[in-house]
Amino acid sequence: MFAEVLFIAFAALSILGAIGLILFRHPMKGAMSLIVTMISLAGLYALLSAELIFVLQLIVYAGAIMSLIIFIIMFLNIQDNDLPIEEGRYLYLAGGIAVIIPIACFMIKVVKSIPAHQATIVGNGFGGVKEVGLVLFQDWLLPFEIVSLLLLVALIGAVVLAGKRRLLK
Amino acid sequence: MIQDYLILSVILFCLGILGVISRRNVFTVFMSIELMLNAANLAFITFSRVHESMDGHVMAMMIMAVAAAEAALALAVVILLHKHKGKLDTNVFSLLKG
Amino acid sequence: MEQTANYLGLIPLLPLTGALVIGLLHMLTCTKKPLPEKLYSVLACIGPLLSFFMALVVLFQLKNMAPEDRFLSHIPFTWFAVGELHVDMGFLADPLSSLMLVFVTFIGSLIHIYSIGYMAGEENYGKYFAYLNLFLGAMLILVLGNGPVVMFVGWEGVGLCSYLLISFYTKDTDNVLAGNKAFIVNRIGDLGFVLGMSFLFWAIGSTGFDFLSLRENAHLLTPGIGFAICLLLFVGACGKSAQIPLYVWLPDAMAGPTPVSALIHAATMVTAGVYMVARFSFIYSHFPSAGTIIAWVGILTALLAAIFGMFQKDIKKILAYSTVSQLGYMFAGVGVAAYSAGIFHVFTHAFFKALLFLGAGSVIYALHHQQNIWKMGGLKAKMPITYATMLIGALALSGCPPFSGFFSKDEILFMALANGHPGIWFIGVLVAGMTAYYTFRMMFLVFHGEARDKQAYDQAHEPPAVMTVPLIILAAGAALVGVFNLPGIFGGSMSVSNWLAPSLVEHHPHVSIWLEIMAIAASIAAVVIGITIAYKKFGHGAEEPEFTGFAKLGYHKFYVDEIYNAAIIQPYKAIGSLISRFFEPNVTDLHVKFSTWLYTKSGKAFKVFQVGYVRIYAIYMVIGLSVMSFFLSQSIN
Amino acid sequence: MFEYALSVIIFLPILTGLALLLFPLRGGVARAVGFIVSVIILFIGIELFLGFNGKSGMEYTEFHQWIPSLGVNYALGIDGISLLVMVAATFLFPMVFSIFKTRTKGFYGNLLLAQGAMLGAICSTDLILFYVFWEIMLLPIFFMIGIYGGDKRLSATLKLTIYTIAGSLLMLAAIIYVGTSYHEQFGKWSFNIADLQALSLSGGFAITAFLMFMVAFAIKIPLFPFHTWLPDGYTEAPTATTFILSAIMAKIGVYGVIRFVIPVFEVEFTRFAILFSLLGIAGMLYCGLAAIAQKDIKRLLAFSSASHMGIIALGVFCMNVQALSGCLFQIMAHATSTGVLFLFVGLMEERLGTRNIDDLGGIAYRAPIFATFFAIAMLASVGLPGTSGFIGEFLIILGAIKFNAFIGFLAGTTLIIGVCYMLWMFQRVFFEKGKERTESFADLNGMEILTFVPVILLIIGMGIFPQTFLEKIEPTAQQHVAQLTAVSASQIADTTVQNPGHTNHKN
Repeated sequence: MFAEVLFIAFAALSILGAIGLILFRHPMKGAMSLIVTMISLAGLYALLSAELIFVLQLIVYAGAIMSLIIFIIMFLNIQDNDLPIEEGRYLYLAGGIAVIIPIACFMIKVVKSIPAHQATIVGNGFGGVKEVGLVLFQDWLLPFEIVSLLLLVALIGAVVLAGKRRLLK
Repeated sequence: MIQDYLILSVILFCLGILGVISRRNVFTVFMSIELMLNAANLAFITFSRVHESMDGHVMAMMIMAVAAAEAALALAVVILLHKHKGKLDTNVFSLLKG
Repeated sequence: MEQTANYLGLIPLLPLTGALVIGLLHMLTCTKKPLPEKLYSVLACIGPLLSFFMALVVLFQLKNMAPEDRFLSHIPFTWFAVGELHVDMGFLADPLSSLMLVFVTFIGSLIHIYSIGYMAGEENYGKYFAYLNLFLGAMLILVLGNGPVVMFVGWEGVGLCSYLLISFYTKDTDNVLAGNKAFIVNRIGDLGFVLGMSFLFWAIGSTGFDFLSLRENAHLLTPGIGFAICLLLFVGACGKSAQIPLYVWLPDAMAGPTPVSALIHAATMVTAGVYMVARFSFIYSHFPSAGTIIAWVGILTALLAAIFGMFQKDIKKILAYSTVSQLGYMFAGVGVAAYSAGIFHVFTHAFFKALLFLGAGSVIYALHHQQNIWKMGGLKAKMPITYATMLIGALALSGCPPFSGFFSKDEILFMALANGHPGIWFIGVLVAGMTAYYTFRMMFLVFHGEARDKQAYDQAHEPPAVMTVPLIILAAGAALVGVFNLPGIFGGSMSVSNWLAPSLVEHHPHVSIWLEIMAIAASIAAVVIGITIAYKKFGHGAEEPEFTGFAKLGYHKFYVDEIYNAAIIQPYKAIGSLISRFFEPNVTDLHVKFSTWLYTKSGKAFKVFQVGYVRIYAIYMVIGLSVMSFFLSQSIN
Repeated sequence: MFEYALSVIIFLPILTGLALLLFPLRGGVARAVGFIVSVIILFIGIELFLGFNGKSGMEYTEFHQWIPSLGVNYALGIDGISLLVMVAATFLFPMVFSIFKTRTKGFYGNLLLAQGAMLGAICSTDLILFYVFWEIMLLPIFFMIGIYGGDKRLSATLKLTIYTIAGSLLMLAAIIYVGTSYHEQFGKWSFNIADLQALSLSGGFAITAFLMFMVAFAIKIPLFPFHTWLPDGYTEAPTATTFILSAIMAKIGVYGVIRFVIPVFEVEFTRFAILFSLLGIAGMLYCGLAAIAQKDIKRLLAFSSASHMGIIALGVFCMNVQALSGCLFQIMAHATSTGVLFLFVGLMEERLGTRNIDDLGGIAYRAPIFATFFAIAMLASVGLPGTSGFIGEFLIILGAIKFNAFIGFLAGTTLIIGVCYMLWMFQRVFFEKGKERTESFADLNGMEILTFVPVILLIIGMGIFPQTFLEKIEPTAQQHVAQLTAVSASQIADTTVQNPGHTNHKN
């Protein structure tokens, strides 16, 4: 019962945050409302007894990635006149919703067709650091290493791209 | 119960799509993509819970790593864009015009 | 039954080998120092002479056999065989082909010898003899071929050589054009031949496509198809033998060297059509109506050519039209089913026409390539041998008894009358008179009267012996060969007709002797009238008249060449350029143009969607996804 | 010893060609290599021809599985139908290498590739394998015209390539249809032509598939009105390419019809034969007439080639053994006559730098050997008896007469039309007065004479001893025609059964 209330609250918050992201004109406000979504998602992860992911969501997503984004937004010192003038924004929104409804309907239909499944009580330590770590380093070792390579590449790429000072000269 | 989580994931994902296609601000578009990734993560975690297997968690971690890499690159591109064009408009990229 | 004679194939092979050897020698040396003429002369004459002796051997071998068994055949190999079609490269000597064989090789050899003198000092001496040998080889294949297809090899081969020799002096465009004309017109005829041959094959050829088998099966032909075959084959004969409407090439063919005109365009090749009709007598005799058409075409050609001949001024053109005219007689003969008479006329005509051409060649040679009879005159004194021999030839051509032409022509006319074609007979007699007129017009203008061109006259002289000896031999032949086929009324026994009988299918009608006498009298009268008029007008010298009215029309050959040019050649070219200038780029290429247009247009239409904004592409993607989801969600539940 | 001969003649040139393209070699070396390879293939080809016994049926077969799940096999073989095409493709290539010297190694590499692919298309007995080679064949042609062609080469090569690819795609669709219907009827996959013969197709799809096949082949042949790529393509292509286009590639189109269309679509083929034979005739007349108006000698020959292809194609549609054998024979004869004429024109262009008929004249006086050879090839091309051209044309006309007298008559006019433009051209180029340009025309040198003499001998030899060739192709042709006549006989039976029914209705 308590879990359900929590779920409804987190769900409402995350949806509100997402809507805010779409509607706010200034990216700063959008980023802030996205952070709300992130945090409520972290709460949902906790409800799903994914402890490690809950922590990672807070640290990596809400913490690192979002602060990076906000940092860049502030770094660029975005003024109102820097922002694109989006005259037909609401028109696009309306059109977008119309286009998306079939997709949403379809996916929801798919979801509904999944047999109802009441959450059972999971064993002790499900989603803990140790358990996930074991799975990660036993079954998923190679993909994990590849991901690390990916991060390295991204790092170098970012340095190269952002570091080019005289690109157009 | 499970379905509710999934439906939430669907809604968030659709809102992400909406953000990508209706906004021209680079940051908003970028953050909408992050939102879609998050929606996917939620679905992973949910299924992981249902099947009581932690492979979903691993997947979610990987997605986070990918998201981080993406963020690094995308933000670098945004900086370049701002530097050269002084704009944050996706419509600046119009070289594909036939 | 037929016997084999394994040397038959050698008869055409000898001249062909000669052609190959001479041709190669000439080809390899002509741009450097040419080989001596003597070498070529010797090489060139070996083949024809040997062939002539072998032809005599064939003749005597046949003579020693029973008349109905007079067939010698030689089949070296199967030429091609597909399905029911089986064609042997085979040779057949029967009385008909042996007769042709003997006189073709005989006259061919003589003309080779004559050419040694006539062509002396010419450029491309070797080429000339190579072509001449090639021609003889092809002609012998034509004569000896044991089936229509082998015959066709020779048929086309002589056409090719005719083309090569007409356009022998290739530097002059007119000559080459004359050659082209000859080849193309001949090809029109060949189309008829091929089609006729094909129909014949499908009708009765599947059990054997050689003359002997066809002859056995000829009665199986149905009337419609048989009639068509007759006419189609006759179209072939028209092309080769210069009958209406395909006669136009022959006068132009005089562009070649004169011995060539004598050999190919008078004595041998042009008579191939007559030979072919006679060869197919087993078919034609079943279809007298087709024969009637042939006879009428023939006699009308004779008339038309005689009209043209009366007004020409080029000595070779006069002879050319007389050839066309005589060929008309021959077709009239074979058309009224008097095959042996027709063939006999071929035989005699070969002698006197070759003689006349060679004589004309001597005159032309003596006058340094002057061919206009209005520039000649009085040559009798300067060139007695030529005059005497040509006079014999002229008398024979006019049909003056007792020269050979009289007997052969008269036989044809008499047979026409006897077989119930008085119209043909009447025109024939008329043409006989005209022939006498224009022949003697030529003789008087060239040899009698005063010299019109003093300078040329002074330099004129009798040609060397190598040229006069053939003239004398031919003159003897022209005068005497008539005795081979003396009809009963003159105490003969029609020996040529009897000799030919096994090869031909013909019936000799029996008519009263008075009719025969009447016919002969009419012919002689016509000839005498013709010669008299010619003597009156030209016997004492005359000046070149201005042609007016009908004469002008005749001189210009009724403008037939011009009409053909306007009605066929120009439209043909026009269609050609219309196609290549207009149809090809604009009409036929239309579907290509249309598809490129469609591509461009549709490309432009789709360009609208290519706005270039990434977001819009994302929208397309989502729209696609949405439509897909819509349909997928229909299939769920 | 000749177990793998077919694979060798296919892949030896392909591999050598690729090697030539990859390794940095000088043009002269590449030419020597290409010459040696093509001579090796020539000898194998002669050996194959002599060893072929012609008792109807495939010989020298090779069979390996390729894609077992789809029943696609690497199946090769030669029978009477492909024999002469194979012979043409093996015999004529060495000439190209020995005559033209001024090309780079890429050109020689592409030539070898083209030869290998063409031989592959000729020898394969599996539809898919055939299709693969059929498409590969186009690539070297594309490069050869596109890189080494004349001034307007780009549009010409694009037109040619897109045109033929469009046709090929139609064919691919039809191949898939044939394959799936085989699967439906027999429950297994196969694209082997021997299996496909058993198919019985009917209905609208079958007609569509048949027409798709025919369009693909008609473009390659080219059959009127799909010939419009030909004049441009032939004219702009370098002479060696024109030579292989006209001498071999066009023939593969005809060959494809006989090999793949007739056995599979007997019913449709008999039904549409009259239409296609009329197209053949129309093409012959149309291109023959267009030829007379050409100023460019190569273009004239291109039209002449198209005109002859019309007659060759007619031989296929007449559905009797004479026409079919004639057509197969003429494939080889045409390659040696018109194809060789293209080579002569190439030589002329190399020496004089022009192909314009108006600029030429009097070559015969300067170069009698050249003129004689040209004349012999030309006479073969107009079908003079005693040369190779006559046998084929005669057999085709003979067959056409049986098929339909009117078509036979029209086919016969090729005798006249061909001679008109050829003689006109010959007169203008070789006779008349010499022009300044032609004053210094050099006759064939020893090497060139050596190259052409075998072909000239072949032209005459094929005219005098055609039976050597015909006896090898006739049994297979016989078999093919027997199949068709069986079909048309049953059709006639059908109609006679139907007719009483019709009269009943009226009553």
